[in-house]
Amino acid sequence: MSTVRLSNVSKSFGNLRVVSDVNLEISDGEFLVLLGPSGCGKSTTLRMIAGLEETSSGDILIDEKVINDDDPKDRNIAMVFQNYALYPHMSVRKNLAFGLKMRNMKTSTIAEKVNEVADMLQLSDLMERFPAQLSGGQRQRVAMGRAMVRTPKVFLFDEPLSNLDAVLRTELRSELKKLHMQLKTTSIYVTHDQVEAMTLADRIVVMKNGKIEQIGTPKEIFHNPKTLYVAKFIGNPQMNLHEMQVKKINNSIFLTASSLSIPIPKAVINRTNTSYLKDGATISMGIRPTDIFINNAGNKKGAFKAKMILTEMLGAETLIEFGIEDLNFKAIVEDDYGISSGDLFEVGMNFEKIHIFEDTT
Amino acid sequence: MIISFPDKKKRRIYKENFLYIIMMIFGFLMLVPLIWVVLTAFKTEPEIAKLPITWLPESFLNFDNFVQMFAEQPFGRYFFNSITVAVISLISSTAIAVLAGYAFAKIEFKFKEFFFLLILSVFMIPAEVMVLPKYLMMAQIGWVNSYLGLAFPDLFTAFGVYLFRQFMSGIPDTYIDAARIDGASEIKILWHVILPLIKPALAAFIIIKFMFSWNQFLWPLVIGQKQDMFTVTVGLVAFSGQWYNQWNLIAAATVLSIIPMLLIFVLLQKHLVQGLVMSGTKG
Amino acid sequence: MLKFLWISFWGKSVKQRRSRMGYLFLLPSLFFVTLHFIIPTIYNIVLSFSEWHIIRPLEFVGFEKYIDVLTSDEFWEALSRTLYFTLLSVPITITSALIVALALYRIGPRKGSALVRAMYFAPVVASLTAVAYIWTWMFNPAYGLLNEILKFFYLAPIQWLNDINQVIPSLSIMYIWSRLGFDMLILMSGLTAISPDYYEAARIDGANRWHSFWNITLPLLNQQLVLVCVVEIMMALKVFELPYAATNGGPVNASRTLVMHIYETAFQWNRMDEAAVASLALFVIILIVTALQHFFLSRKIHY
Amino acid sequence: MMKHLLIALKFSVIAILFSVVSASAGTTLKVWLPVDTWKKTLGFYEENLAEFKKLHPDVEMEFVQIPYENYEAKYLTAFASGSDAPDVFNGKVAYYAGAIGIADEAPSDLQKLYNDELLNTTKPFFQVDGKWHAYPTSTDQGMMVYYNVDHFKEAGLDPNKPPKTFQELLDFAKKLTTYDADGKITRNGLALRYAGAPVGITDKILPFLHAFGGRLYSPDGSTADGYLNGPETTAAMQYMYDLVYTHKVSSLELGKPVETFAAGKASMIFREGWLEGWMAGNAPDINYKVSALPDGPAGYPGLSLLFGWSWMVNNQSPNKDIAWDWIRTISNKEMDLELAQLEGYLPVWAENFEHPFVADRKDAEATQVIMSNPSGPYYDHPYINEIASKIGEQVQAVLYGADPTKALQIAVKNVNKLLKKK
Repeated sequence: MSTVRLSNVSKSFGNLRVVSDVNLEISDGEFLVLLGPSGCGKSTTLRMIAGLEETSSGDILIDEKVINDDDPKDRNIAMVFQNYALYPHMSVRKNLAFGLKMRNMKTSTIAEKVNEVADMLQLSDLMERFPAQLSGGQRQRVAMGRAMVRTPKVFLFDEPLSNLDAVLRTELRSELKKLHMQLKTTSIYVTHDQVEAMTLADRIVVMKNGKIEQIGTPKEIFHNPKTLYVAKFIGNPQMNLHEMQVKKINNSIFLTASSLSIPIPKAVINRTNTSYLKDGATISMGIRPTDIFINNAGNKKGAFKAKMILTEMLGAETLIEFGIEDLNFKAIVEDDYGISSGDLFEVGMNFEKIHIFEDTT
Repeated sequence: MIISFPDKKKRRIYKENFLYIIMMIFGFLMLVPLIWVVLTAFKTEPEIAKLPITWLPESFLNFDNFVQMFAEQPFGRYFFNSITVAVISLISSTAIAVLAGYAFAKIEFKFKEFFFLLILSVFMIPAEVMVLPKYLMMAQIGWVNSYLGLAFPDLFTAFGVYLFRQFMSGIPDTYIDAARIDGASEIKILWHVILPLIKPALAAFIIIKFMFSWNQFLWPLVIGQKQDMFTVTVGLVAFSGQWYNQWNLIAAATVLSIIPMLLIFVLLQKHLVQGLVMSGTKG
Repeated sequence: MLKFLWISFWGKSVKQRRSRMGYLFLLPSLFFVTLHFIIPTIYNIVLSFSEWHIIRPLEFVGFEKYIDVLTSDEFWEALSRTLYFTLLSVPITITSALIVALALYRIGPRKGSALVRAMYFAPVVASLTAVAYIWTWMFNPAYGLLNEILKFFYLAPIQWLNDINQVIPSLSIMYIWSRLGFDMLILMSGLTAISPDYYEAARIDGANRWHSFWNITLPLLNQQLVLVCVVEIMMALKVFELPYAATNGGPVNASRTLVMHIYETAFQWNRMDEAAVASLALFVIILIVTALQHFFLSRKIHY
Repeated sequence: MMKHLLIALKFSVIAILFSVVSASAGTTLKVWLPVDTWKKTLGFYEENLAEFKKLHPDVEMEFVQIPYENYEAKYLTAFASGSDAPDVFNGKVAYYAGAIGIADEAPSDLQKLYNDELLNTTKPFFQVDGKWHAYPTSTDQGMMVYYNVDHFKEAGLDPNKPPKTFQELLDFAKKLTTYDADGKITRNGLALRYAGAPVGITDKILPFLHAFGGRLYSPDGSTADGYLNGPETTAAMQYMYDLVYTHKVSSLELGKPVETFAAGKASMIFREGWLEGWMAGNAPDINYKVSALPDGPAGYPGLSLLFGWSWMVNNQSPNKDIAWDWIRTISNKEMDLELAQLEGYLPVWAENFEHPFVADRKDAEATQVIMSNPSGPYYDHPYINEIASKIGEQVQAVLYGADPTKALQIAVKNVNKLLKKK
C-alpha cells in the first residue's frame, strides 16, 4: 500500500536547473515510466526519490509522509541500476543478502528470503557465482532479485535493460511485466526507450529539459500527444510533422501548405485547443505514418497526388517515403503495390487522426 | 595492417629475446652488492681481510657472525621495536588514509579542494624538516623513548590519502548508491563495499608504508635514546663503532635488517605492481 | 528519539549529513596535518627567532640566528653539497629507471619477467642505512669488490668514499642503486596503463619508435614522471642516512649534507635555534623546487 | 585480513596501556653511560649496590647503556625533554658543566675527599672553576706509544728501545713501513687517526702539537690567533703532513689506527692506557709494548688530553641528593681498584697507583713518566667539544693533503667564533 507523490520538486546543480517544478502522483501498485532523452532530468528525478540526490526545493512524499530528509536506507525503496551495480567481490547469494544483512536481520530469515527470491528468478543454480561469471541477463536478474528480496514499498528502475542486446531486452521486458503483475509493488521506471515505456507502463511521464511535458497512459500519450515534443518523441517511425497555415473558410478549417490543403474534421477540432486555430496562424500538423494509406482501392476520399521517393521493406509491412508537393511524408503500409521511386500515385490520410500543435518545428 | 611480415615478426622476437638477456645481466649486476654482503656475513674476520679478496666464504654454515652480533647488541629487541612501530603506524595510517581517501573520492563537501591541497603539501614536505619541533613536542608530552613517540610521525601518511583517493575515484559511484539504498551507512559502505574493492591499493600501500617505517632512521635516532628503544636501523648504525669496524658483524646485521622487508616484498610484490598499475590508470 | 538526536546533530538534510560525514572522515587526517605540519611549522619559525637553551625558556632574539646561519660557511657548504648530490643523483636515477621500465615493458610478460623486475626492485627494500654499509664495503679501497673489479680490468684503484672529490659521486652511486627500482615500478605502472591503441594509431600514422616515445609515451607518462621527480628530489635533498652511516660526513666534511648539518647543529652542538633556521631554509628550497616542478612539468595533471 | 588487523590493533592498544601503567611507580635513579670501551662497568655497579641500598632501600636503580655513536645527541635530547633524563650520567665535564650547565657541583664532603685522595695530574678535567663537578671513571693518562714488538724485530730495531724523540719516531716509522710492488703502503709505520669524529682527531693530535710547543688557543681562552696558527702548531701539522705525503709512512687507506694495529697492519700508534684492556680481549695475538710519548722540539709533551670521562649529577633532577649518595657509595678506593682491574684501565685514587696491578701493566713505565712530568696545556672552554671538532676538521683536511698553513688559518677563524660564545 504505497503511494509516491512529488510536489513542486526542483533540482539545480549550481546554476543549472535540471528538474523544475515537477508534480507527480503515483498510486499504489502503479507502474510509472519516466520517459525522455538523456539529460531530460528523469534520472535525477528518480535519484531524488531514492534519496541519492537531494531536492533543491519541493517535497517528496511516500505514503503521504514527507521523506525529503530521510536517508535512502530509511525510505524503504529498492533500486535497479543501469549497470546493475552488483558488488563484484560478493557471490550472488551475498549480493542478494547484503541489503538484509545491513538491516541486521537474522541469518536464518535472510537465507529463507534469499532462497525464495532466487527460486522466483531462477537464480538458484548461480548462487555461489560472482558477478563477473554471469551473463548480462543473469546479472540483470540478480539485480532484480536484490531489489525484490527486501520487499520494499517502491521499486525504482534506472534504465535496467539498456545494457542488454535487443532479443534479451524484449524477453526480460515481458518478464519484468509479469513480475510486476505478480508483486503489484509501486514501481518507477526510467528509460529513454519508448517501446519499453509503452509496453511496461501503466502511465508514462514524458519529460523534457527537467519539466513534465505530458502524463498519461501509453494510449493517451500515443494517440493524443499534448505537445509537438511528445508527438515527435513517441512513435516509430516518427510522426509526420509539417508547418502549415490555418485557413478558415466558412465554418470549416483547413490546413494549407503551398497548394496542399487538408480539411480538419470536427473531432480533431474538438480535442484541440482552438485558441490557436486562428485564421492565418502557423501551426504544426502531424499525422502518424500508420494513418496514411495508399489509395489503391478507389477510395477517393482525402486523396493526394504523391511521388514515391523510397520504399523500405520491413517484413510484414513496408515503409514508404513520398512527397506531396514539396512536403515529405513517411507511411507504413501493408502493401506497396509495386510502386517504385519516381512513380506517381495517390495517398489517403485518416483525417480524424491528425494532430495539431501550436508550436512549430 | 592485417598483412603480417613473418621476417619482421621474427626479427622483433629476436630483438626482444636479446633485450631480455641484457636486462637479466643488468638485473644480476643490481643484485651483486646484496650478494656480496650476504657472502661477507658468512666470512670470518681474517677471511674478510684476506688479499686478494675471496668471493665465497669458506663455509656457508659459519653462523658465528650472527651469533656474535646478537651477543653484542640486543638485536632481538631492535627487531621487536621496529616491528611494533611498523605495525602501529601501519594500522593507524591505513585507517586514517582510507577514511580521508573515501571522503575525497566519494563525498561532497565544502573546501574539499583546499583540504586536499593541504594534505598534498604535507606529502611534499619531508618529515626531516620538522624533526626539531616534533621532537620538542614529543619531549613536552613525554613520549620520548616510547613506542608512540617512535611511531608518531608515521601514524599518518599523506601519500596514503593520495593513493586511496586515486584508487577510489575509479570505483563506480553506483556501487555506493546501491549500498546506500541497500541500507548501509557510510562506515558500512566503506567496510563492506569499498575496502574489498581496493585490495590492490591496500597491498601497495602496506608494502610502501612498511618499507618506509622500517627504514626510518633520523626520527628513531633522535627519539629512541635508550638502547632498548632502538630500531633496527639505529641499532645497525650504533653497531658500527667509531674507531673499530667489525665488518663481518656489520654485514651479518645488515643482512638480517633486510630480511623482513624482503619477505614482505616477496609475499606481496604481485599486489604491489597491480596496485600501482590500477591507481595509475585513474588520472 | 534516537533518530531525532541523530538528525539534530548531523543536520536536517541528507546532503548535510553526508557532507558532515565527509568532514568526520577527514578529521583524523586534519588532526595529524595539524600535529605533523602546522604546529611544527609554527614552532620551527618561533624557534628560529629565539635563543634556545636546554633548560631555560626561549628568548626572542629577532634575526640574530638567521644572520648567524646565513653568514656561516658551513651552512652554505652543506647546502651546495646537497644540491650537487641532488643534481648528480636524480636525473641519472630517473633516466635509468625510465630506460629499465621501457625495456621491461618491451620484453612484456613472459616466464621470468617478474623475476627480472624483482631483481631491479630488490635494493629498494634495504634501508638507506643498510645500503650505506653494503656499499661502504663494496667501496672499501683495500678489500672492496669495486677496486678488485677495476684491478681485473687493469684500471687504477679509486679511493671512493675516502676521497674528498669522489665521496659525493660515490654516495650518488649508492643512492641511484637503491632508488632505481622504486621509480622503475612507478613508471612501469604508468606504461602499462597506456592503451596500445595509441601506438597502433601512431604506427599507422607513420610515426617511428622515437616519435612514439616523444609524442605518446612521455606525455602519457607525465603523471608518473612528475610523481617520481617530486619524490626523488625530495629524497635527495633530505639525504642523511647515507653520509651519516657511510662517511659520517667525511672526509673533511666533504659529504656533510644539509640535513646532517641540521642534525649536528641541533643535537650535537645543542643549537636548536640555528638548526631551526637551517630547517626552514630546506623547507623553502623544497617549496621552490616543488613549485617549479608544478610549473614546468604538470600541465595536464589533475590530482 | 580485516579481522587480523583488528586483532593486531587491539593488542597494540593493550600493550601501550600496559607500558604506560607500568612506567609510573616509585623513585628510580637513572644512570646513563656511553658504552665505548667500558663494557663491564655498569654490571659491576649493579652488583655492588649493597651500601647504597642501606641508605635508600626503596630507590630502584636503572642502569642504561648509551651507545657511543652520537651519545651527545642522546644526552641533549634527554636533557631537553626533561621527562626521561638521567639522574647520573657519564661524560665530559667541561661540556656538561660548562657549556650546558647541567652538571651539579659536588657536595662539600666529596670536594674534600676528591681533593685529598684522587690523582693530582688529572684534577682539572673534572673541575669547573676549581670545584669538583664529577667523579672520574678512570685515569686517562693521555696518549702513549703502542708498538708492535715483532715488527720492530723484523725491521732490525730493538724492541726495548722505543723512539725517544719525534725525529726517531719518524726514522723508526720509515724502517717499519712496508710497501707492495706498486709502492703502496701495506703496513703503516705510524698509523694516524684521519677519520671518525673530528673531536677524536683533535684529541689524537694534541701530543704532536704540544711536543712542538703549539697550543689550540691562548691560555686565557680569548683567541686562537697566534696559537693555533702559530709557527709551533704549524710545524706539528707539517710533521704529520710529511708522515703521509713526504715520507709516506702512514696511509689513509688501511683502516682506522686501532683496527690496523690489532690486525698487524700498523707498527706504531698513539693511544690511551685503556687500549691495553681492549687488546687483551680483541687482539690477544699481537705482541706489543707500550712506552711514553717521545720528546718533540719543545720537549716532552706531557699529559695531553681534551677531556676525561666522569660521573656527573643532573642538576635538574628531582633526585639530586640521592644521586650524590650513590656517587658517594662508589667513591672508594676498593671499588676503584676492582673496577680498574675488571676493565683493564688505570684507577683514579692516588693510593691505588701503588698497587701491583698498576705496576704490572705494560704501560707502567709510561705511566710513571707521565706522572712525573708536568701536564701539558689544558683547555677548559665550555665549547671545547665543538672547538676541537672544528680543529679536527682542518687536521683531517691536512691529512688529506691540504696546506697546513691555510687549513690552520680556517681553523682559527672558526675557533675564534666559538671562543667568543661564553
